Amino acid sequence: MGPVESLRHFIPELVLLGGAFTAFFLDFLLKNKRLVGYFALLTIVAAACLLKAPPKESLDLFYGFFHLDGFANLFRVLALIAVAATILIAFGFSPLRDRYEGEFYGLFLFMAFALITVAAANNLLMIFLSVEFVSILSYLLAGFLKNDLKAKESAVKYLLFGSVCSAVMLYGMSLLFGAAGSIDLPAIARVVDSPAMKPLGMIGLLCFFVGLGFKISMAPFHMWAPDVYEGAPTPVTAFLTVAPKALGFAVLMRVLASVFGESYRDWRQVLMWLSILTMTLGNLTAISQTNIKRFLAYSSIAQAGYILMGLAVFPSPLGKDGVLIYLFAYLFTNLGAFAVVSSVGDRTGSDEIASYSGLSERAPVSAALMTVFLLSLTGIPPLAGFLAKYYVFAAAVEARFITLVVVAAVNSAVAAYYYFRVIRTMYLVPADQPALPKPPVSAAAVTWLMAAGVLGIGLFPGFFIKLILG
Amino acid sequence: MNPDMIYLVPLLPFTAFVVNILLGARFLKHRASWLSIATSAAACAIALPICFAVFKGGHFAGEFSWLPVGGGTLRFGYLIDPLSASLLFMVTIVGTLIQIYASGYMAGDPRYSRFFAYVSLFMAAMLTLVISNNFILFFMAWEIMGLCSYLLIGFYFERESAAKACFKAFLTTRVGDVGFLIGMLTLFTALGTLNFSEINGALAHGSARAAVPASLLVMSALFMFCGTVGKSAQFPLHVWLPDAMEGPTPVSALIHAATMVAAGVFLVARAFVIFMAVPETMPVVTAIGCFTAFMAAFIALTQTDIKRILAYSTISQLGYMVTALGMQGLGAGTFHLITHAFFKALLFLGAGSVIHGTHVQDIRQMGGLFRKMPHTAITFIIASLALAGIPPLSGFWSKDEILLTAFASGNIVVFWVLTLSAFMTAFYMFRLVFMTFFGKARDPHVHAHESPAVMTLPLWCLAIGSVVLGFPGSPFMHHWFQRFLAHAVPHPEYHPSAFVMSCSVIAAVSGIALAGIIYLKNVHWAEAVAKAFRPLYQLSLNKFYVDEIYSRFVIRPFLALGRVLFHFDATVIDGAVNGAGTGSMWLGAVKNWFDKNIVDGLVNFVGAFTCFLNSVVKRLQTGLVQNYLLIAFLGFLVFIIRELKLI
Amino acid sequence: MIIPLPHVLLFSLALFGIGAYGVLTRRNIIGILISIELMLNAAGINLIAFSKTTALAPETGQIFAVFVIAIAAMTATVGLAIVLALYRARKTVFADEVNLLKW
Amino acid sequence: MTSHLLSWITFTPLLGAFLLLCIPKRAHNSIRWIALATTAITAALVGLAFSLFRASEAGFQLVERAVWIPQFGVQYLLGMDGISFPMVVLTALISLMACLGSLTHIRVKGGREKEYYFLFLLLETGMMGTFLALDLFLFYIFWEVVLVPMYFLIGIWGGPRKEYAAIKFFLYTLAGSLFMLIGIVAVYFASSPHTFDMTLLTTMKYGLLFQKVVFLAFFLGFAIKVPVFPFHTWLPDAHVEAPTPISVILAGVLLKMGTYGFLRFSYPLFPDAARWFQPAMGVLAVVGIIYGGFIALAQTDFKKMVAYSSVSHMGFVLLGLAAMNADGFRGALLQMFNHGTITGGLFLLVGVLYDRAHTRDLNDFGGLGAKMPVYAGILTFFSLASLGLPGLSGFISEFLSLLGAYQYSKLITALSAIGILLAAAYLLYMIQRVLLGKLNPKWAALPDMNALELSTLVPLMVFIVAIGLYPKIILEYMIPTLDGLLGTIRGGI
Repeated sequence: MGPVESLRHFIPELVLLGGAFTAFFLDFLLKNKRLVGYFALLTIVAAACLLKAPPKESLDLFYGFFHLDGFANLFRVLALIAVAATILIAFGFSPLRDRYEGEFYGLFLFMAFALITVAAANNLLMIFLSVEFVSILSYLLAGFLKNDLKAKESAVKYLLFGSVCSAVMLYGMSLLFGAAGSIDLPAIARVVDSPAMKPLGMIGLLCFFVGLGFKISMAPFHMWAPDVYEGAPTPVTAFLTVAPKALGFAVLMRVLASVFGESYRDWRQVLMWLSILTMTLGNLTAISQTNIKRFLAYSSIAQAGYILMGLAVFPSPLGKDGVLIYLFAYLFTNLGAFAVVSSVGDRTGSDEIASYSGLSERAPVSAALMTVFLLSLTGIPPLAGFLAKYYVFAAAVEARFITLVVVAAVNSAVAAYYYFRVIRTMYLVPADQPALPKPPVSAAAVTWLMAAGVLGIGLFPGFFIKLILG
Repeated sequence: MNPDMIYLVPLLPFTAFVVNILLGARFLKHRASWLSIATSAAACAIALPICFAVFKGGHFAGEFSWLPVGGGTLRFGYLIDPLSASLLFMVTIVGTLIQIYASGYMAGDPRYSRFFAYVSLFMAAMLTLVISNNFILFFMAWEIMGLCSYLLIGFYFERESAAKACFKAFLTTRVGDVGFLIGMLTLFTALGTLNFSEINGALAHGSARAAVPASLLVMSALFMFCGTVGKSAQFPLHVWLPDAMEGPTPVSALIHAATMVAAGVFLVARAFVIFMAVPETMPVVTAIGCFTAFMAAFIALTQTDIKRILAYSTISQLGYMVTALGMQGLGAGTFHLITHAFFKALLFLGAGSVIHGTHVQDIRQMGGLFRKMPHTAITFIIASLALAGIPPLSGFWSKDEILLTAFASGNIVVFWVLTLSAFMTAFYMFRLVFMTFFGKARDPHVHAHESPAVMTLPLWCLAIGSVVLGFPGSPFMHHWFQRFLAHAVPHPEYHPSAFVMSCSVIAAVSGIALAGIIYLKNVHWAEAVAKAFRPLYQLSLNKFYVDEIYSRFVIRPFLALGRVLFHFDATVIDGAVNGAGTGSMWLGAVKNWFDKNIVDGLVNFVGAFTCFLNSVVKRLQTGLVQNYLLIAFLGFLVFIIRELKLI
Repeated sequence: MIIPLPHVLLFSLALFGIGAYGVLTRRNIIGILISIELMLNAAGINLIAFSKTTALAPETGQIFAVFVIAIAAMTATVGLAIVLALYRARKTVFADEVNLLKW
Repeated sequence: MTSHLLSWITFTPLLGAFLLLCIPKRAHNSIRWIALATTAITAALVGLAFSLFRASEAGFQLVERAVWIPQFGVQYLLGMDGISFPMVVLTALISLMACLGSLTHIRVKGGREKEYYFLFLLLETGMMGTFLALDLFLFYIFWEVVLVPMYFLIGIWGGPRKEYAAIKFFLYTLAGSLFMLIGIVAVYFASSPHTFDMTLLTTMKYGLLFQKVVFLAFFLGFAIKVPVFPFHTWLPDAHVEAPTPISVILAGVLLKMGTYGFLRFSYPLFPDAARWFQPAMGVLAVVGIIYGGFIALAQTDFKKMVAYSSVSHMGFVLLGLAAMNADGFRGALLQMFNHGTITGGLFLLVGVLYDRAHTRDLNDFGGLGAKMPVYAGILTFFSLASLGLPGLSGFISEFLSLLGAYQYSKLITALSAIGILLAAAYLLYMIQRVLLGKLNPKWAALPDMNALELSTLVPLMVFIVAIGLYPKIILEYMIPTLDGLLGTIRGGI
C-alpha cells in the first residue's frame, strides 16, 4: 500500500504526533502546566477512539514498512492504556510540580507515538528506529527530575546500557541484512534456514536478540533494571516496567513468528533456560529488598521470566496467547501497584517498604488495593495474575516442559514470600505514624481503574480473553 | 411379658444419668439418689422376671439395624441366654443394693448428684454389656464402663493421688481395650459377623469351623483376651486396680469388685466358643489367671490399707475365675463370678462402713471395732468366711468347683498353686478381720460408730446372698447352675471329689487358724518370717515391683520418646521446611555477595587481562554500569558459543 | 579497486570490538559514549558493505546507514545532555563513581 | 431460589461481606449482627439443601452449570453428592459456631472487627465453593481463595508468633497447590476432549505412568493441607497462633479440604495410581497417627496438644482412604466430619480457658474441675469423643477406618491402634493437668462458661452424641456415593 492510502490507517499515530507537538506548543502558552497534561490525556483518548477494529486481513502500510494486524492493534491498545495510566499517575506525583511538567506530558505523547509504531514495525529498519525512539525517550524520562541524584544516575546507567545493547542489536541487524540481502522479516526467514548463510544469520539473530533481551529485562541483560527502576521518578518507573517490556515482547514474538521456521525448535531449550534463569534471579534478589520500587523491579524481572515461558513453547498457540494475556494482566497489575507506590510515596515521602507499616490503618483503601495488586502478582485466583500464570503454565505443561513448570511453581512460591512481606508490613505491623491524607482524585482513579482491570480479567476471563485474543 | 421391655433395663438408668447430670446439681440435690435408686430398682423389677424365665429354659433375642458395614449392616440388639441372665440377675440386685448403701455413705458430699449420675451411667453401661447380642455393643458398653470407672475413681479429683489413679486406670485398661478392638476386627475379618449367636453358629460345628482360618481365630482369641487382662486386672495389667481404691468405697464395691472387673471374665465366657475352637489358646489364659491369683494373694499378705487388701483379693479371685475358664470350666468360672460379686461387694461395703465410722483406712489404726459396729462386723465376717471358702457358704462351692476343674482336668500344678492361694486368702482375710474387729483399739484418736440403717440393710441383704447363692451350684441342687450354663456352650463337667473338697477346707481353716494365732494371740511369727525371707517379703510389700518396672521401662520411655519426637519435629522436619526458606534467603544473600565480590573481582581480572593484551599499563577502574555490561557481554558470548557449537 | 567483503567485515568487527572494549574499560562516561559510537559505526559500515554486495536493493542499506548516523547523533546528544546533568549534580563524569544505586 | 441453591449457599457469605464494607467501621454491633446473620442464613440454606438432597442417590444433585471461560472449557459447575454434602453441613455448622465464638473473642483481641468479619465471610465462601465445585479449575480457584483470608486472619488476630505462622501456612499450602495446579492442567490436556468437568473426567482412562505423576502432583497439594506427615509442620504453628475461632475453622474445615480432595479428585481420576500408592498412603497414615500422638503427649501448651492431636486423628482419615474399601471410605469420610466437630469443639474450649486465664500452659492449671464444673464436664466430653469413646461419634469413624484398614493390612491396623492408646494418654493427661488435682490459687476467681460460649458448643455435642449413638443418620447420606466411587475405582482395575 502506498503512503497516501496508508495514511488512512495511520490516523491514531498522526493524532498522537500532532498532539505531541501541540503539547510542547501549549507548554509555552499556558501557566498551568496541568492543562497540558489534560490535553495529553485527551489526545490519547482521541487516538484510542480512532483506533479501528483490526482488519480481517493484515495490512501492509507504507510499502510494507508497517504491518497492521490484530496483533499490532492489540499492542497499540496496550501502549495507549499504559501511557494514559502513567499520565494519570503523574498528576498525583508532586516532585514533577515544576515548570518542566508540560514537557513531561509532551514527551509521553511522543512515547505513545513511538510505542504504537513499534507494534506495527515490520522490517529491521522500522524496528530499529521505533525501538531506539522508545529507548531515547526512556533515557530522558528516567532522568527527568532535576535535582534528584538517583534519577540522574539511573538515566546515565540506562543510557549506557541501552545504547550498548542497541549497538549490538544494530550490528546484528546489519549482519542479517547482509545474509538475507533484505531488511524484510520474511526474506530473513528464508535465509535463516538455508545452510550457507546460517552462521552469519545466526550471529545476527543472536545480536538482535540481545537488544530485545535488554528491553524485556531478560537475564543476563537485566542488570540495568533495578537501578533504573529505583532511580527513575515513580510514574516513569511504572511506565518502564510495563510498556517497553511489552513492546519488547511484541517485537520478539513478531520476529520469532516470522523469522523462525523449523529451526526454532533448537531455540526452545535456550529460551527455557533463560526463562528459568530470569525468574530465579529476579525472585532470589527480590527477597532482600527494602525499597519498594527496587523490590518491584526485581519482581518485574521475575515476571519477565514467567512471560518467557510462553515464548519457550512458542509454536504452540497457547504459549502465544499466554504471552498476550500475561502482558495485559501484568499491565494492569503492575501499573496499579506503581500507582499505589506513587501516591503513597508522595504522601509519606519515602519509598522504603518500612514506611508502609500499618498502612492498612493509615490508608485502608490504598492498602487494600495494593494487596489486590500484590496478590495478582503472586498469582492468586480470581485475579488477573492467576489467569496469566495459568496460561503460561498450561502452555508449558501442554508442551511437556516439566522442568520449566516445576521450577516456575517453586519460583511462584518463593515470590509469594516476598510479596507477602509487603502485605505483612501493611497489615500486620502496627501503625506508628498518623493516618495519611486522601490521595488526589487522579491517583485514586487510576488505582481503581487498574484494580477493576485486575478483578475484571480475573472474574470474567472469558470476556477478556475474547477481547484480547479475538 | 414382652421381652423387648429389656431395652428399658439399660435405658432407665441412662435416663437417670441424663437427668442427674443436667439438673442434679441445681434442682435435685440430695434427691438425686432417689432417682438413681428408683431407676435401678425398676430395671431390677423388669429384669428379674426375664431372668427367671430364662432359668426355666427361656431364651430371648431381638435386634435392630445400626451401622452399615461392608455390604451388610451391624445389628444391635439383646440376647438373654443363661450366661447373660445370670449376670443380669447379679448386676441388678447388687447394683441396686450398693446404690441404696451409697445414698447413705455419700450423704453430705458436695457432688452428690454427680456421683449418682455417674453410677447410673455405669449401671446403664453394665446392663447394656450384659444383654448385648454382639461384640460391638459389648465393646461400647465396656468402654463406657471404663469411662465411669475413670470418672468415679477421680471423683475426689482434688486429691493428687485420685487424679493420678483415674488416669492410670483408664490408660491401663485402654491397653487391653485396644487389644480387644484388634481382636474384634480380626474376628470380623474371619467370620464376617460379630453377633454372638452367629459366631456360635459358625464355630459350633466342626465343618463350619474348618472353613475359618485357625490363625485368625487364634489371633482374635488372644487379642480379645487382652481386653480381659486389662479390665479384670490380670497380670501384667493389674496395676490399676489397687490404685482405683481412691474412689468412694461404694464405687469400689460396685465397679471394682462386683461388676465391671467381672466383665472381663464375662468377655471370655462370651467368647468361649472361640477359645474352644482353638484350644491351644487356653493354656495362656490359665497361666495368666493362675499366676495372677497367686501373685495378688501373695501381695495382699503384707498390705495394711483395708481397701487395698480387698483390691488385691479381688485381683486374686478374678485370677481364679480366669484360670477356671482357661481350663474350659465355664460353669465354674461363672459361678465364682456370681458368688464373688456378692461377698466381695459385701466386703467392700463393710470396709466402707468401717471407714465411714472411723475415718481411717489403715488396719493398724483399727482394732476392737466388733462391739462398736456389730452389724458391720458380723456381715463382714460372713463375707470373709465365704471368701476364705468355709462350707457351706457360697464361696466354698464356687472355689471348690474351680479347684475341682483344675484337679480333674489334670492341671495338677495349677491345682496346688490355687490351693496355696486359697490358704493365703484365708490368712490375709482373717488377718484383716482380726486386726480390724478384734483385739484392742490401737489408735486412741479413732472414735468409731455404727453406720445408719440405710447402709447396714444392704449389708445384710448381701450377706444373705453370700450365704445362699452357693447352693444352686452345690451337690445339694445337683449342680443346677453348671448344667444350666452348659446349655449355652457345651463344656466338660466333673464329678465332685472328696479329696479336692478336703484340700480346700484344710487350706481355708489352716489359714484362718494361722491368722488367729498371729494376730489374736500376738505371736510374733510374722516378723520372724518377714526377716527370714526378706526378699520375698520385700517382693510382696512392693507389689512385685510392677509399677516401678512400668515407670522405668514404659511410661518414662514413652514420654521421653514424645519429647524426642517433638524436638525432632521442631528441628529436623520443620527445619527442613524452614531450611528451604532460609536456603533461598541464603541463596539471595550469596547472590548479593556474589554481586559484591566475585563480580567485581572477575571484572578486575578480565580488565587486567585486557590491559595486558593491549600492553597498556594502567589500573583498570570500572564502574558498575560496566560490570553490568560485562556480564551482558559474557552472556552473549555464551550464546554465541552455544549456538555456533564452537565448543 | 573493490575491497573484498570479508575484509570489510573483519574491519567492522574490529571496530565493533574496539568499541566494546572501550565501553567496558573507559572510565569517563563521554569516552564510553564515544565507544558506543564506534560500535554503531561498525554496524553502519556493515550495512554499506552489504548494500554493495549481497543486497537485493542497494538503496535499502544506504538508507539504513543514514538512519543509523542520525540515531547515533541522537544518542550522542541525549547522552551528553544527561552526562551534563549528571555532572551538575554529582561533579563527576566517571562511571565508577556513579554507584549510588546498587545491589 | 432452590434452582440456584448451591450458588446461594456459596455466595451468601460473600454478599454479607460486601454488605459489611458499606457499614461504618465503628458500628460494631451492626457488623457483628450482619456477620452472624449471614452465617446463620447460610446455615439455613444448607438446611434447605438438606431437605432437597435425596440420600439414596449416588450422583450429583442440585447441579448448576454455566459456561464461564469458553476458551478452555471452564464451567461454573456446582453440585453436591454424598461426599460433599457432609462437608457442606460441617462447614455451615463450624462457621456458625466460629462466628458465635468470634463475638467476644475478637472484641477482646482489640477490634478491627469489620476487617475480621469481612475476611471471615470471604473464607466461608471459599470453603463452600471448594466443597461444591465440580470443575477442576473452579475448584482450584476456591481452594486458593481460602488461603488469603486465612493468612490475614492468622496474621492480624493471632498470637505472639502470628506472622511466622501465617506466612508459613500460606507458603506451605501455596507451594503444594501450585503443584496441584500443574496436575490439573496436565489432566486437562490428557483428557479428550479437553475438559475440567469432573463428571466427564471420571469416565476417562489414563496411562499408569501419567496417573502416577499427576497423582503425586495432586498429592502434594492435598497432603500439605491434610496435613500428612512429614508436611505437617505448618499446622501446630498455624493452629496455635490463630485466634480461637480461626483455629476452629482450620481444624474443623480446612484440613478436610485435603482429604476431600483425595476422595473427590485423586481417587476417581487416578484409580490405578491410587492402588499403586496404597502402601505408601497406609504407611504415611500410620506414621502420622503414631507420630502425632507421641508429640501431643509431650506438649505443655494446651492448644499445641490439640493441634498435634489433629495430625494423629487426620491419620485415621488417611488410613481409611488407604484401605480403599467400603468400610475404609465410610470411616474416612465420617472421621472427617467427626474430627471437625470434635476438634473444633476442643479448640473452642481451649479458647474459653485462654480468654479467662491468658495462658495455655497445661502445667500452670490444675483443679479447675471444682471451680468450673460445666467447663470441666464439656471438656471431658470432647476429650472423650476425641479419644474415641464408644457412644460418641469419634469411635464409629475410627472403628470403620480400622475395620477397613484391617482388610488391607493387619500390621498397619495394629500399629494404628496404638494411636488410640496414645490419644487416651495425651487427652487424659491433659484433663489430669487442667481439671484434676489441687486448685491452683491463681485461678480461684475464674468464672464458669457463659451462655454464649455454651451456645457454640452444645450444637456440636448434639452432633457428636447423635452420630455416636446412631451413625446411620449421617452414613445414609454418604454410602450410595461412596459405593459408587468404589465401583469407579474397581472398574478402573
